[in-house]
Amino acid sequence: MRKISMFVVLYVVWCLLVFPYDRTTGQWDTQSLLVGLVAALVVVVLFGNALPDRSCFLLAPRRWFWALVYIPFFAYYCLKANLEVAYLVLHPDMPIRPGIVKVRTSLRTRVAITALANSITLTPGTLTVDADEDGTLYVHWIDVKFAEDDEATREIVSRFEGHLRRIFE
Amino acid sequence: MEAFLYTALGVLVATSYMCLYRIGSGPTAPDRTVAIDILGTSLVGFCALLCLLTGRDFYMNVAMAWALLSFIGTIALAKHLEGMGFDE
Amino acid sequence: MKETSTIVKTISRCVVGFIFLYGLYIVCYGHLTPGGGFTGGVILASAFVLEMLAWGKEEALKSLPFRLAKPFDSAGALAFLVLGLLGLLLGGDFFVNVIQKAYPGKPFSLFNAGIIPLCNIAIAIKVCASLFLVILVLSVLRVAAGGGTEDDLTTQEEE
Amino acid sequence: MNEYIGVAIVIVGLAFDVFGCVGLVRLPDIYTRLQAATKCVTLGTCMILIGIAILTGLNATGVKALVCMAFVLITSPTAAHAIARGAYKFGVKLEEPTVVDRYAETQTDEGRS
Repeated sequence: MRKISMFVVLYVVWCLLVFPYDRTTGQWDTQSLLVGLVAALVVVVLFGNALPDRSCFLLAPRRWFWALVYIPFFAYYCLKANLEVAYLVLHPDMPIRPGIVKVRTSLRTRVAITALANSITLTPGTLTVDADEDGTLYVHWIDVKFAEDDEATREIVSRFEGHLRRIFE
Repeated sequence: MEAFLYTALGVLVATSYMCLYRIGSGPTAPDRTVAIDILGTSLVGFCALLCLLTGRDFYMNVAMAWALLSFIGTIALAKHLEGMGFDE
Repeated sequence: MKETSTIVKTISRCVVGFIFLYGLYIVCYGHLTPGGGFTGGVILASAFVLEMLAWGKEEALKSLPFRLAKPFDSAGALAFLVLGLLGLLLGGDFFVNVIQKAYPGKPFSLFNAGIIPLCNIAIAIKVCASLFLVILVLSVLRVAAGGGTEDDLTTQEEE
Repeated sequence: MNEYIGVAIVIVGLAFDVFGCVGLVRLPDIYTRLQAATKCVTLGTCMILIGIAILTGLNATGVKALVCMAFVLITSPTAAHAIARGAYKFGVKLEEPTVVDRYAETQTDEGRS
């Protein structure tokens, strides 16, 4: 099941790379579609064992829906982060109070923790320094507001946690 | 349109020079690693703009290959900074 | 406890297949776009290098074992030579594009370039396997502190 | 119409690129530099690629730009995280007005055990 979902995803990526549909003549390039089948098969045979833990989620439409909901939410925070960095860089005094805080998350699977860490890295003022598998994240914060674990957790993690749980767990 | 694209390429060259300044004068080795990573990412944008300027879509292939190899190089440098060997 | 972090491991698992697929794309379209055997082979090898970086040597040797990599290294060169000799036997000169002469098709499509894509694939196999072996041998030599040889590599793999 | 939207997005991306690199030069500390540069340059490059996808329309180039954007968006934070961890293990300390450093505790614990 995992390998089948990997095959489907790889084949879609191949089709995106090759773009076999010719818009001027309206014909499909069958040769590249055939070669794509062979190529995706080769990758699945070679890297079939090297998969994320639970890639079955790729076939569930409900998770795709929540992922689509997550994109504008994430884009908003990403833009906000960039504007804050622009303000910080152009400010003559550069008001920073850096520090590394420890936050806890209730997400369990590796893929979810990874997605959370990457989201934290791209959002305002925070950068993941290390992540343990039991859900402890060490976050470098450019402007520390709360040094305690619980408050920092509420400030940094909780806005992504619900979404990511719906997507990945 | 062409003037705009040349200006955009000039801006990206200026950012690359900022990265080169950091590579040259970074006090420690991690500073230089950061600058190399950022240089790779911004050159992806450079290749993409070249694709638009010349109208040939193979520059997109160059950009993708650059992104892949820059990622692998950064991971390797970071592992070296951590004091680990290549194969641990 | 020295180990790569969870994030790097997971992202490498997600990305390594796509890197390999991209290498295959570069190889297969080498006669239509820039790229070709050598470039694609380097990208294919870099997929294994990323696996080695993130998960260690054992994991990389699981997807491309040492006893497979050595024959692939030779088989790529041999296939390239056989393609050249095929032209010598059937067409009269070294590297004559016999397939394209026999079945001329529409230009600028994938299958109608004769032996050129096959040459690209042969070069890619050769480059990928030998680059993988070079990096593997370098890392083993560093661990063995100058005393490592090829026997050392094979014993490590048997363990 | 599409042309104006695409050009505007490319201009915003270029501005973010410039901000990120100014941050790379101006900020005092490796971690803050990493934050500014990673965020701004990642988003800037992604916006340039989106703008190119809008300008060229739905053909091979545009779709490839979107695939490239997804790849940059996935790998760039990972590279930043790897560098940050490597720099901490390398021994780079945080800049002086540091408020709290909870990561140092784990390092000493590991050293003892």
